[in-house]
Amino acid sequence: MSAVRATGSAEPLRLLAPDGTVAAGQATALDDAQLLDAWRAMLQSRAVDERFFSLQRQGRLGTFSPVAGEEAAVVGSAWALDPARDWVVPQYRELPAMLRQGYTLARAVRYFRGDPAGNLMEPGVNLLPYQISLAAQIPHAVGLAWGLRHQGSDGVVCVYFGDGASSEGDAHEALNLAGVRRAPVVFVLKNNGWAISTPVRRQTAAASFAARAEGYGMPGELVDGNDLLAMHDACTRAVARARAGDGPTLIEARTYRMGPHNTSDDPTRYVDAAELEERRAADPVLRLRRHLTARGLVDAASEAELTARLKAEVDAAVAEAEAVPPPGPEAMFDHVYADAPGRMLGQRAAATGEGG
Amino acid sequence: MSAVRATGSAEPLRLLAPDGTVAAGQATALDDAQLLDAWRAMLQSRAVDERFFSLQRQGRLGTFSPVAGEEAAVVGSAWALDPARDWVVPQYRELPAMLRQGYTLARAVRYFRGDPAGNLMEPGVNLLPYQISLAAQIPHAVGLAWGLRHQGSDGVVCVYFGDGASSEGDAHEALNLAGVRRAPVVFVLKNNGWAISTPVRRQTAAASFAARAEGYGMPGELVDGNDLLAMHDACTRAVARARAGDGPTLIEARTYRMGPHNTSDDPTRYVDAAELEERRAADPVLRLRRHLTARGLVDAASEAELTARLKAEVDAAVAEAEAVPPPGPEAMFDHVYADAPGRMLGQRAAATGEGG
Amino acid sequence: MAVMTMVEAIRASLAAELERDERVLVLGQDVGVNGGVFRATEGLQERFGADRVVDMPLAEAVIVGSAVGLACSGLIPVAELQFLGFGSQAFHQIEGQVARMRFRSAGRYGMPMVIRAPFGGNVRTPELHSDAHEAKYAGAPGLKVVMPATAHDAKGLLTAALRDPDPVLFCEPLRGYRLIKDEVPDGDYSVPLGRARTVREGDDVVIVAYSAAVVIAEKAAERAAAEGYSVGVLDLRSLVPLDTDALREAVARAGRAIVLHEAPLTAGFGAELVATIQEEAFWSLEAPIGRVAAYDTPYPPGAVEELYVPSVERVLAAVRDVLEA
Amino acid sequence: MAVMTMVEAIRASLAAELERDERVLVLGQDVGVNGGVFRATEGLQERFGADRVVDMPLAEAVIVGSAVGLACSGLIPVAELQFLGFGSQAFHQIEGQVARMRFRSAGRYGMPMVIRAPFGGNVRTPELHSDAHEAKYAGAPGLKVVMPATAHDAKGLLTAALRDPDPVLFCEPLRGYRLIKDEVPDGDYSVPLGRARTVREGDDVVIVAYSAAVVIAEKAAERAAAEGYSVGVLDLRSLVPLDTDALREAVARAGRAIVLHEAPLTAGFGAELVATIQEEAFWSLEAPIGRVAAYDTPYPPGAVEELYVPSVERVLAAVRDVLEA
Ligand SMILES: Cc1ncc(C[n+]2csc(CCOP(=O)(O)OP(=O)(O)O)c2C)c(N)n1
Ligand SMILES: Cc1ncc(C[n+]2csc(CCOP(=O)(O)OP(=O)(O)O)c2C)c(N)n1
Ligand SMILES: [Mg+2]
Ligand SMILES: [Mg+2]
Repeated sequence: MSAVRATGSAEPLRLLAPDGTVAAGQATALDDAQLLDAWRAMLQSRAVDERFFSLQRQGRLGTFSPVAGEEAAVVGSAWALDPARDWVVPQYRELPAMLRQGYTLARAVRYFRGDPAGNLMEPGVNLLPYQISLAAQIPHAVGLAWGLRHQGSDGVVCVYFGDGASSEGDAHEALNLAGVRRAPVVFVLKNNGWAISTPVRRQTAAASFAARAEGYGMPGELVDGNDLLAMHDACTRAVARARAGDGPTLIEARTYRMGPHNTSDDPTRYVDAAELEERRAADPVLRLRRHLTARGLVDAASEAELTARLKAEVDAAVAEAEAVPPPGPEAMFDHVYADAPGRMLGQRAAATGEGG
Repeated sequence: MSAVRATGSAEPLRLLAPDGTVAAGQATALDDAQLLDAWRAMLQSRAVDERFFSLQRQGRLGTFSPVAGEEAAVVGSAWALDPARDWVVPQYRELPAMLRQGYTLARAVRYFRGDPAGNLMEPGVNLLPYQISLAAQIPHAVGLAWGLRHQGSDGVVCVYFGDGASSEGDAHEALNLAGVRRAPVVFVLKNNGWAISTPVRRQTAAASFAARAEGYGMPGELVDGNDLLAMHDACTRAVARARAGDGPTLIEARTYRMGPHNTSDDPTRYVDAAELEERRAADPVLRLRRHLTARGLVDAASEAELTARLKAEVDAAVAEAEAVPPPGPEAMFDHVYADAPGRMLGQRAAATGEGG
Repeated sequence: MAVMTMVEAIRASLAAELERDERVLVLGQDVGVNGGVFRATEGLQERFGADRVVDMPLAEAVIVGSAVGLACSGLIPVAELQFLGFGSQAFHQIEGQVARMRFRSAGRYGMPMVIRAPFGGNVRTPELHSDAHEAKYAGAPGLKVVMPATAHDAKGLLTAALRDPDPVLFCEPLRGYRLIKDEVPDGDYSVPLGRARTVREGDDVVIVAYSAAVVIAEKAAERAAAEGYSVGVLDLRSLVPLDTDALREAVARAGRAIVLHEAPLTAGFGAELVATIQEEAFWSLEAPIGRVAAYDTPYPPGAVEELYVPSVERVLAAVRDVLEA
Repeated sequence: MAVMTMVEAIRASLAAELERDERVLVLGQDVGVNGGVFRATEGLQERFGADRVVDMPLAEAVIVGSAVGLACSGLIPVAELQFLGFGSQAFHQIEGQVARMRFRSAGRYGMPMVIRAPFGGNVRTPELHSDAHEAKYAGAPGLKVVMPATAHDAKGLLTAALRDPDPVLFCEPLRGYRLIKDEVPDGDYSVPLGRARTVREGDDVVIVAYSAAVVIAEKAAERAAAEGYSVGVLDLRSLVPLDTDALREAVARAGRAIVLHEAPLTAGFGAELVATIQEEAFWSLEAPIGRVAAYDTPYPPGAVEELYVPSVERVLAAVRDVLEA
């Protein structure tokens, strides 16, 4: 594990070279089984992306934002958490982290089918729902971490947000409060180069987002977000610090959104083809495959077998979700209040055709 | 003039020592006449504070926030501007800067008397009105600076905000946009130790607010806000940079609010008496007096004469404002719209007793 | 029973719930050592510690937003907005997050929290401090909106709000903090949300109001009584839930109604009340329902604010108009 | 004259004003190279340059807040909110700053600006994208609120808004961007703010609507006509200013009215319309005014949104109710 690095270091932390070799003197905190589990999660994410995209095209799913390109950033960070006591607060492009916490693929399919129950995190699953209002989740994460600590838990909260979301006032207010309260939060800012069509240089003039950390009195670290090991390393240290009561950390995962923003987006309007080509060469899946192949942990046959299994799992989840009867009108009214106003109950009765 | 200093320097820039001597090798950019003008403005501010406070106690003025303790921070920065082309965007505790831009004392009295016309900046006065919604003025300043530049002006915008306001999302969004657009803005963050009763350590965990600048890709400078010369120096350099098209600067003026937050506040509830004593010893007026006395520019007699004249000016402004007839009901309706909806005009007619 | 001011009643409720339920946490600007700029939280930090009565950075969105997270962790946060007008800085968190978190999470994350916020005019505050934004929040499904008019109700409704499983915006009238005084029971009690209070019965016209405007309504009713009219006053106490039964009954009895609030007329909650009344009691109506509200202008500076906030005279004029219609 | 979709009409108005008045500036998220997520600004950056059609950071408060400053500098900013629902992030800037700057500065700083924002349902967007918040802005004195229902009006009203000395919130129906198509004059024209459009006359009941709901109202009116009823449709076009004359006349003629919108019922703008109608035309009313609106719940996920957004059937049911009352 690398030592704590200076805040605002200009070069991203990298443990795994593009050719899949680990830099001399660097050990991996993940053992073989963990590495293979992370590998599985990354391939699963790719399988989900492909399947969901085609389901959307068939009209069987609503708008969906693929993860492709950011698997190492999401998996590397999430695998540094202990799902039994740590929490994930997602934006909307971190399904692998949500699944690790205990959310299920079938629920995800329901969510993207527009079923209100798709956003249900079962009791015991330490996870907040998808967040569509960008950056609004970051204050929640800080309050959650503060509340856990207040109640004597040593749980840590890992919150994800994008380079775009970082420009929102909520991001600032939350980072600042976390500093003041030394809340046990790991802020994972996934800088994937884009907020829809807006490039990072229109989002910030700073050399890095990690440089913001100093202004909040917390350590900041710039990490190669396509490097599973570096992401895991930086987050493991940040989790340890938070757990020990030493407060929050801001991690900038520098990665790249290899696909469209979502199923409605046409990136050819604004992404330079040559740039995309270059960035695709840095695909985190390729890099991890090289590493695991060199370590003798995977080969083409095992990968093909795994991919087939993952696809079958996705298909099973889709089938399970599609077998659920579509929600009825009561789904609009349930869970709006615990103790609902009479007027809304009257509307429910009218909409469901039940006596009020 | 001191050289450009490293962003995030831990020690505040200081040119004028507490004993009133100028550090060896430092020259003053302000000539004698300018120094005396700044001195006048600082004493005027003190006179206004006292008079307005007693007027408020007599029920002749509404809530008022005194400037005491922050005169060097406000005057030092404002005197780095050219009122003919540069702009000031205030919070509410920067009356000396507003007056330099061309706002009048009589208007200020009217403002604090609750007269809507008190907030009128005459045409040609490069100034936005008082801002009560904390930090909301900061985006305005950035847009204003951007707009000036867009139209070919070389004007610079100086925006003031407090340590408290710095925690608002608007502060972040505005600083960030200024960086991205290289807008000609000088951000003067007056860290006066308090946001009402909230001490700075509950506002931020960072070593300085100036440290935030790097995260916005702009220079940041920590300045002794009780040092007129240092404030003027830092702002002069920031104005020059902005004017030259090199973008914004964040200046943290470290100063101290020597009085209550405003006329309704009772600081004895939360300010430690010993701390206050210590901070009062660093009064910027004392420091400048020592300096000007040593330079032979002022003495007790000239100060007494000046103070008497300034008090008379304040009295004249109060008399002028009190001679203005109180606003009538039409004051509620005028200037809400340029082209008002019929409904509001009907309300105006009813309220003023005029035919609709 | 003791006579208390409204701010004392609020403080008493907060103290009692902090004492009773260790999940309750108070957070806001200047709520700690300073005891709140209106002293609503005076002495609470001393008594319950800085971990339970927490001074926050000057940032409304994260005051409310972190309360969402605190609630997810199992606590019951009481977030104070220093003024309701600055709730606008947190509008996206209140309307988009607090109000919807239970629904968004299909029931997993309820939001048992209270957002306290003073508002209302004629106390010579600077701009934006007096703004009455209740209608904007009443239109945020998932939220409840409570607006007490007496010290008794302030304590009882706040206690109910603190124990309610849903998020409550609790609006406190600045003008009433010290001016409104009445008998408040000593012990534990709560006033249920959604039950209006009949302040006085009326056969000619009923004035429907809430918060400090109830005091104006009462004075106008007394003055009208002196002129020989029987004017009822209904204090709604909460806008969501809304006591439509009480509205219907009061209007059925009087046949005429006036709705009254301090917010500007257009799109104010008075519009909702008129719409509800005409839905519930159209056939009882003998005249158009009168609306008395502030003008459709921003809350003005102090020298003219008394002309802006609905006065007893304006209410009386409306009473005469409605009776003569 | 050419048939255009609403989004084409909006683009045409923006292009013409950018061409005509160099003070006009367009700013927002993804408005540049991408031409806006709905292509409303397609081609504008190419034509007018990146200095006049500006991609902004993802921060609504500073998109609106910097527009305030741009206006102070003498420009006419057109700020795009990617969705009206995310206007909540800028609520304090819109309601507290844009709307009040002229008043606050005693007339010195007018705010000639337009804030464009799409909204509205049944297009399967994720949460918060479809929210109809118009009433919250109609209750912000100093602001005008415009909601076109046709391509013709979208162009004409946007042109009027761009030339108006006051700030205008211009709400565009997502569902209508491509589905609403009609004849749009080629040249320069504007539709004055505050004049409603009589879509069809009606003797039995009039449906008052705005934006895409007008299409629903028209369909319902046609269906009702088939049942033998004469149902009028009034398209308000703008909520502030409100055409009370047109409301009064339409209701005087029909004697019965229904107000219709996509926002939830409680505290929606329909309440204001009911209140206004009963003030203006009480003695013409033969039945309670019907309100058809979304339910008092958050805008729900896609699988149930068609049950949520008022449908032709629900409007028809209201027509029958009102006629039978
Ligand atoms: C407050 C808010 N404003 C605007 C949007 C519309 N929007 C959805 S995704 C997106 C870009 C997000 O960029 P980023 O945070 O970098 O996340 P990424 O999509 O790259 O993962 C925008 C502007 C939104 N969802 N929320
Ligand atoms: C958005 C907003 N929230 C809260 C307030 C209430 N308030 C008025 S002044 C103040 C403290 C301001 O502190 P700071 O920005 O440091 O300025 P200072 O008073 O120290 O000059 C507060 C909380 C406000 N005016 N605006
Ligand atoms: Mg991104
Ligand atoms: Mg301060």
